[in-house]
Amino acid sequence: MKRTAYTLAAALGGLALGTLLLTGAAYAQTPPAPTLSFNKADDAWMMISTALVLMMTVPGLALFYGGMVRGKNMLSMITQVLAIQCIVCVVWFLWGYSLAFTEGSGLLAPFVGGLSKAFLSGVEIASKVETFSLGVGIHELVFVCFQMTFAAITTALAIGGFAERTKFSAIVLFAILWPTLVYFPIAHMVWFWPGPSGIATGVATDTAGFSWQLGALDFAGGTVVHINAGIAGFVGALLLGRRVGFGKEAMPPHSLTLTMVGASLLWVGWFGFNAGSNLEANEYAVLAMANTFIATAAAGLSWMFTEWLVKGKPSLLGLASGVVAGLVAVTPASGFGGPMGTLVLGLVAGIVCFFFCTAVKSALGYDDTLDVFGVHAVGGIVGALGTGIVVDPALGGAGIVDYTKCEVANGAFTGVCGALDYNMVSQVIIQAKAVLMTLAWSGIGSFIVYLIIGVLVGLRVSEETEREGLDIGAHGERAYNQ
Amino acid sequence: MKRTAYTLAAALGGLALGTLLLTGAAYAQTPPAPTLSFNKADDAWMMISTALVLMMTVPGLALFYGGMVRGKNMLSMITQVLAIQCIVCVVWFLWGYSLAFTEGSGLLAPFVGGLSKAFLSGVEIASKVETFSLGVGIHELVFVCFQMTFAAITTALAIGGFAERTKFSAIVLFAILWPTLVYFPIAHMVWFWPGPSGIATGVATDTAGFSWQLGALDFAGGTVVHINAGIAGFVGALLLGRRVGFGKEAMPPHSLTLTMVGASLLWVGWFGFNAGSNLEANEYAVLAMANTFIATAAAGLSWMFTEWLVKGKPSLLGLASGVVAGLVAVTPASGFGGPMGTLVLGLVAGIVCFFFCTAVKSALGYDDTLDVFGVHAVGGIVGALGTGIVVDPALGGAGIVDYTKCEVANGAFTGVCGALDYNMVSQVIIQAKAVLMTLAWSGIGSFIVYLIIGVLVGLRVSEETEREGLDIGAHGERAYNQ
Amino acid sequence: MKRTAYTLAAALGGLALGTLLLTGAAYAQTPPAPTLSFNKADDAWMMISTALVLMMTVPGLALFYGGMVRGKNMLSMITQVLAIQCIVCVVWFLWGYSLAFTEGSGLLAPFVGGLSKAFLSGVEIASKVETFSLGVGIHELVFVCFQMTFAAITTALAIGGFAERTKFSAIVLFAILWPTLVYFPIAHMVWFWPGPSGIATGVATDTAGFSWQLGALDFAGGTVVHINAGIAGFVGALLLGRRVGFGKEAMPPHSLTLTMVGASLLWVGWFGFNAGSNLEANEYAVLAMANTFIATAAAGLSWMFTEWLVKGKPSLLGLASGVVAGLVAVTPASGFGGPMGTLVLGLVAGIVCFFFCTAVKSALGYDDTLDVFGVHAVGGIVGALGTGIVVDPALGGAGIVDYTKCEVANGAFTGVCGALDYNMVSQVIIQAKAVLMTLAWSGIGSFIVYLIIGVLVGLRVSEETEREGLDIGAHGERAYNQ
Amino acid sequence: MKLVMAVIKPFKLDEVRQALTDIGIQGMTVTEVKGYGRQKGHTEIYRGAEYEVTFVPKLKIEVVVPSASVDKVIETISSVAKTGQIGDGKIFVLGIDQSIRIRTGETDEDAL
Amino acid sequence: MKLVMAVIKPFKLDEVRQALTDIGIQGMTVTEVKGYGRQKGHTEIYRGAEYEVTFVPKLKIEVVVPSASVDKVIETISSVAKTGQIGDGKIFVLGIDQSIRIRTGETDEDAL
Amino acid sequence: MKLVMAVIKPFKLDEVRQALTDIGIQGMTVTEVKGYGRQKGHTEIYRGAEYEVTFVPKLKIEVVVPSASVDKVIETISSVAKTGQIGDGKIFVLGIDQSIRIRTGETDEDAL
Ligand SMILES: Nc1ncnc2c1ncn2[C@@H]1O[C@H](COP(=O)(O)OP(=O)(O)O)[C@@H](O)[C@H]1O
Ligand SMILES: Nc1ncnc2c1ncn2[C@@H]1O[C@H](COP(=O)(O)OP(=O)(O)O)[C@@H](O)[C@H]1O
Ligand SMILES: Nc1ncnc2c1ncn2[C@@H]1O[C@H](COP(=O)(O)OP(=O)(O)O)[C@@H](O)[C@H]1O
Repeated sequence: MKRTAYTLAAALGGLALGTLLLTGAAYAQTPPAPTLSFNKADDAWMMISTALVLMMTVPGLALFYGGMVRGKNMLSMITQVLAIQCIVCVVWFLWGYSLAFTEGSGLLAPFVGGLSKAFLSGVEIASKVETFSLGVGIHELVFVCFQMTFAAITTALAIGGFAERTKFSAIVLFAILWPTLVYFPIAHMVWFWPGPSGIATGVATDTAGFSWQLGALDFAGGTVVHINAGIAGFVGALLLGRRVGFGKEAMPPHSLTLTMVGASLLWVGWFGFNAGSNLEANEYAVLAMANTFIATAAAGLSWMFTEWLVKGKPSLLGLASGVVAGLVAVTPASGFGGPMGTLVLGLVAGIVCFFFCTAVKSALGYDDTLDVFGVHAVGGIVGALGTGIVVDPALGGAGIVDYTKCEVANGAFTGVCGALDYNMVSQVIIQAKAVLMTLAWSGIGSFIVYLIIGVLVGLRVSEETEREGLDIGAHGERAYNQ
Repeated sequence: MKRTAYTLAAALGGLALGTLLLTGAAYAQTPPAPTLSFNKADDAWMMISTALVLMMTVPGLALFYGGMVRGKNMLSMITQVLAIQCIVCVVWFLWGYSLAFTEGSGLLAPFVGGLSKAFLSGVEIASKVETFSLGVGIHELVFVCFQMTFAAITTALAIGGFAERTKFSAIVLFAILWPTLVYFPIAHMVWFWPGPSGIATGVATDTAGFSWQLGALDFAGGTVVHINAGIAGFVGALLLGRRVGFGKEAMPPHSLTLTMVGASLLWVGWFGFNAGSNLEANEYAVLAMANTFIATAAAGLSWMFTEWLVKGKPSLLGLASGVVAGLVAVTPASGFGGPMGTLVLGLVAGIVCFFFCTAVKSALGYDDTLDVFGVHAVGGIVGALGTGIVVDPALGGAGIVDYTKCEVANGAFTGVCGALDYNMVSQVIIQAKAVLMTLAWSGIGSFIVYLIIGVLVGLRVSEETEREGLDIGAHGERAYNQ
Repeated sequence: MKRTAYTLAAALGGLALGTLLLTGAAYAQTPPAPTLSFNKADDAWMMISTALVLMMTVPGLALFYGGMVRGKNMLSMITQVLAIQCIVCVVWFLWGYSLAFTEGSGLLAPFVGGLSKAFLSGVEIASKVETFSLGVGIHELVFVCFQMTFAAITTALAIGGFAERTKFSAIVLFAILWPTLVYFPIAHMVWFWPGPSGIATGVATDTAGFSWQLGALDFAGGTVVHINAGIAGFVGALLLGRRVGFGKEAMPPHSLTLTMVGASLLWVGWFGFNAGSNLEANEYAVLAMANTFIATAAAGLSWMFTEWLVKGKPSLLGLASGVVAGLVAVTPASGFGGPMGTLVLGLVAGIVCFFFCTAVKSALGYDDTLDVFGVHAVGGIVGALGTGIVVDPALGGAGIVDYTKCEVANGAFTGVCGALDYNMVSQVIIQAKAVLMTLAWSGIGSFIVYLIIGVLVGLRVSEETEREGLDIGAHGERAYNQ
Repeated sequence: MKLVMAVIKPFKLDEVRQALTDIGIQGMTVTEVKGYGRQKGHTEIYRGAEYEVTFVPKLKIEVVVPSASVDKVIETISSVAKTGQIGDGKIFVLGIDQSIRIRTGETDEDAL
Repeated sequence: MKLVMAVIKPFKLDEVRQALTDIGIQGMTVTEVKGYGRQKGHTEIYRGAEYEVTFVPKLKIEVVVPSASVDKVIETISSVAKTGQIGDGKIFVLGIDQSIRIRTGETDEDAL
Repeated sequence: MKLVMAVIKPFKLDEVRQALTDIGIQGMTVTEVKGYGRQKGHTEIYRGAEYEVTFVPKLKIEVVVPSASVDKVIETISSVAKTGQIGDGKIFVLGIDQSIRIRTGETDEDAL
């Protein structure tokens, strides 16, 4: 890549970022908060969910990814994941939360929030945010923390595409720029809405997030987290090019033991991710848990049996990959589908992702080190579209909640909400639109981010460092001594 | 073993299974559900407990077991555990929950449930099940998930008896057949009952589980999980025979580091297992937690100090095994005993299990690879009988709850329940009967399962594969590359 | 060291211990308990917090520490941690809880409790203790368990100072004596108080803990846990002397992978530690969580970037150490500070601890194996003093709660409590006094404990065992086989 | 003196060591190695990427013995390490000029 | 017969093995070793403790060949293992007195 | 040229390497090995199963030197690696026919 091309693009990117931040800052304003009832069980549930999602990233994802790289890059892999967790946490508290979860302004409003809550200004100890139940609140700081863990894991997922060859300084910059330009906007598009009280009282929804306005369903982040990370990783893999020796030398995972531990912790933590996304400890959270069990188990098995048939042996990496593919696919559907529907969704996801990680990948020859495209983007797309199907009450799904029909008594959510009429075909089309929007924003945004980083510090380590391993080269340490 | 013998037995077994399923299906019916109050804290507690029990299996048990096998079988061990988790999950959702927790019919009713809830039919998002408190409910789907994790870990525990020599296809079949023929019935026998409302309103209890009708106490699964898995593993160890080189070649654990991590995660997760078995976040859950701490610590120390005295050195494997033995022994007693009583129970369990895993095992010469008999069956029996002792209020136990005397106000459980008169001797005898029932059903049922598998795919890998290691032989992968 | 010196000191120490226990036993009495309201969500939150803190110790700390030692001492390290967890658990149930959390008598009352609750006598299934909210209770047994995990981890932290050279028998004695002479008293000094009801009704506070009477703030144990463990480890490091080959032979961590996993689990578990220390699932717990995120991330980054600048490369061990330093520093401040204040506290802690673990340590030449002084004592002091600053409402802190002004309705905590006037300078001075008290008691008390152990069994292994490794030498096992 | 260098199947080590001790050999040095030969390796597949693993794990035993003992040593190793299947391994003999025992400074056959 | 013992850079193993197979060599034994030489190691820092790591990872290949093939083998290894950068490694040749194939008892060149 | 092959206690490596460098040796190759000899191993017990571990960890150093330097090298290793306790190890000397430096093609003493 040419440095000059980089410079130009970076300048443009910087400009865009600046504008975006400024316009957000200038006009952002939030509607008066409704009085919200509060149940300690919800705060307890959200705190533990938040801790679980942290555990998904460190040590979960660090081990899942780390186990798959070669021993000489192990330390670098887990350092990158831990550093990303730290950096995104700080960035989120400083401006990320505000960009994602406050109202933006002007034409950009459906795409990104403002800076009214930058530095958590206005987020008091007693502040609450509304859940999906009319008039029910949880404390805002736990929502801030919970959502932070999503931003962190998404960023960490993305780097799997270009593992074993990227400069640490590039990763540091990536952890600042990518969430800002890509993740926070997409989170805003999907999850920023007026809340049940807003809907019930008929406030204007034209500043709500773009995908939300479309009517797209994404319970826990299929588009925001998985398709997004998958595309970002894929674009990075293409831009950085293949690893030295790719296709010629054997590059077996250095420890499938650790990969299995990582996959297991991802599964355990994913209950915080999916059931926690309900923001309340009620029957929808329970539904999300049940779906997160059955779809995951089904996808693990469908990948394993498919591989057994096609390749002759059932492998651990296959089973573990299937488990993750199932988790990815069920994410957007978890609070909406019924268990038998998501079981089928999981079966499909396992097979489709297997196909992409083996046949498609070797046919095209790209070097997406840890298959973030084949598992997260593909699994995410299967899940996003499938959500449109399994949510159908006719298939045992929960339907789409009509927030003007939820009852609350004594501050507690009293029963199942009313449901809107459901049209599967039109919902699947809406889902497809949301997927396309994510593909486009993430693809272009990530590309810009890599250009900027390329200009500022360069993306790739020297061939010598790559041969010797990033552990010694970038960190002066080895993961193992003896 | 002869193939012909297998074939016959399998045919019979298959027939029995078919009948059992059919009869169950034909007559199953459930009484009208009482109106249950609901507290979000209970759902929150049960969700996190469920996640904790999943963590016990993956990665907990996978590491505890995996660390003890040789490096060449590590990947196979953890693949088996993860695959079992997935398979049992699917089986449970399809027919297991129904067989365990619905009313059966005819003579079999006390032994196995029916198929009325197969495919979770009738389990709605809003469905609730009653806890042990009169009129208090939790959402049924979380109960389904919680109990699923028990079925999965029990199945995974059992395979420790014949680790390092079993075909993967045999393990897959085992994960389908064994729960169906052995675990679901035993769970039904111990835990299927009319609930506090049923008792309080005096419904007939003649279709309740066999052990429950006996009056046996098993808070969190001492018989259902541990004795059951222990016997199943033991029978498997005997049927498959010793590993190649057993007694001649050194077979040291390849990573006691991982075994220690596994034991630790088992301990952490066991709070979900034991305190979660209370189904509510109240003082009995808290009591279960306290007992799960003190008995475990005591058993770890008593094993360690006994070994120090007898063998000259206190070992990590001994300490970790003692910890697990303590967890096993306290399981049935956890919500019933007082801390000082379970402390003694733990001390006894550590010593007895040490004795069985060392002296008895080497005297008899069987090759129970991971001591599932010495730790789980023996520890489970110590615990089951000990429960009859420590539950005694005279020894600080909680006594036996009289469900007609629990008070509920505003939908919340208001205080300690009334207690029935307690007779220690007769309770210990009842406990012994429940143990014998478990030994018999699990022993015979497991035997039949192995016969069926033997006929269908065979149980044991070739000697060559065993020498080379199951990782390469069965999965075409290695756990570690450098 | 001379045996005779030891003998004398041990005799004195034993005498002191005896007296202390006896006087405590003779006069202890507790005021009549107020009627407390109860919310299941609090019990649920405290149970899960307790499990999380257990996970911090095993496997968290075991791996964090174990990864840093050489392979030949790995098994010994993790055995020590697990054994300490077991021993301290038993000791706590037998007499520790009573010494820490009952009223003492006479002149010693502000320094140590009595024996009225030894063997948990009087701790019934239904017993409750008051939280920090007026009239709100949780069940006492979960408080007993929660606090036990603190005693255990503190003891385990301390041994990092003299890892890789201490006899296992010495560790066993340490786990009994040190908590008794050092930890229980310091916990009593900081955390034993009459509770909100006591304050609101104006009971005498002259038997409350010494540091509490000073007015020192320590939300989750900065002094009790970290400074205390740090000093104890440091004194041990000095008394035992350097490891054979220290400064001459390379002693790289045998697995930074495991150290990273340990640091991650410490972070995850620390939400139980910090947010759990609030004893209730309300907005202060949520605040503690937010602070535990931001300060930790900030400290990890500040250590990493400082090292990058000073040493040329950002290391994983540096990043992970910074994360732990941040967790340590934010501990006393977690429920009091505002996120922007604790962010700065974290940044400072990362840099100061880096400086102590590198420059100061190599200048002075002591062999504090795992930097328990540089991270825990130093980080703890930064945190304790910093708490006096960040608690200031002018800096976004929560101020000091005025317990006579908390409102409770329907048994639930209804809002933010009133706050006392805040004077930062005088609070920092109070904090410094509490730090000095901890330094003195822990330093002297630990010294006495080491003398006693030295007399009874000796502290250090033979040079030969040290060379061969403690795994084989003390436990007859190796952590890894192949 | 001669250096007898034998490449054998790993699980045969204990038997070989025992047999050598029985014929009076008091020392040897063992190294984990990877062997390439007629014995085929296996294929490993990681998410679609197939690797032909051509090397198989072996152990290399090195024993320095007085020239007179060489035949007995070869015979002993041969008979004990043999399974009759491909991959049993090889024995090579090399000449040794000097031997020294570091602890005592003894040399040549005294040093063995 | 000769024992050709080559110390090479690890990532060259597969190419070298292939090249040797191509010239008819049917067996070899490989050991992971640490090399010290002109190629410098690196510095590792663990919380302020700096270690000079002077050894670099290498692979040692041992091939026993008929004396006649020695030159070809040396040439093959030399050309394939060469990158031109410091640390490419060495080849040493030692004499071999005897060879035995354990499985069959064949000796000398038949045993290779 | 000669190949000096020394088996030593692992913790002596750095000192030996330093001492050899001091007398002008510029290269060596080190292998982790397990030694069997007079130095006894230890017993390991895993849940009642006792294993006699007869092998102890050692390092094998291989240095190829001009024949003239052999004595100095032996002396150096001997004196530095000695602790006086059983298990200090052995030094064996073998003849070398040829040496080649892969990078440059230099041969024999030039290649060391
Ligand atoms: N020419 C050789 N030089 C060095 N080592 C060899 C040679 N040939 C074989 N070996 C070693 O001997 C081992 C066994 O040889 P192999 O051809 O597989 O079976 P067999 O011993 O039955 O002939 C190989 O794995 C390799 O380590
Ligand atoms: N005299 C020697 N004896 C044994 N091995 C040697 C000797 N000299 C070098 N080696 C081995 O050869 C490797 C490469 O040598 P080095 O001096 O680094 O580079 P080059 O091969 O380019 O001269 C060393 O790492 C070491 O393993
Ligand atoms: N005959 C031998 N051939 C090869 N290696 C030997 C021989 N004898 C001893 N060794 C090696 O030397 C090491 C030290 O020998 P040992 O008998 O334990 O003590 P010492 O060196 O004091 O005589 C052994 O562990 C082994 O690796």
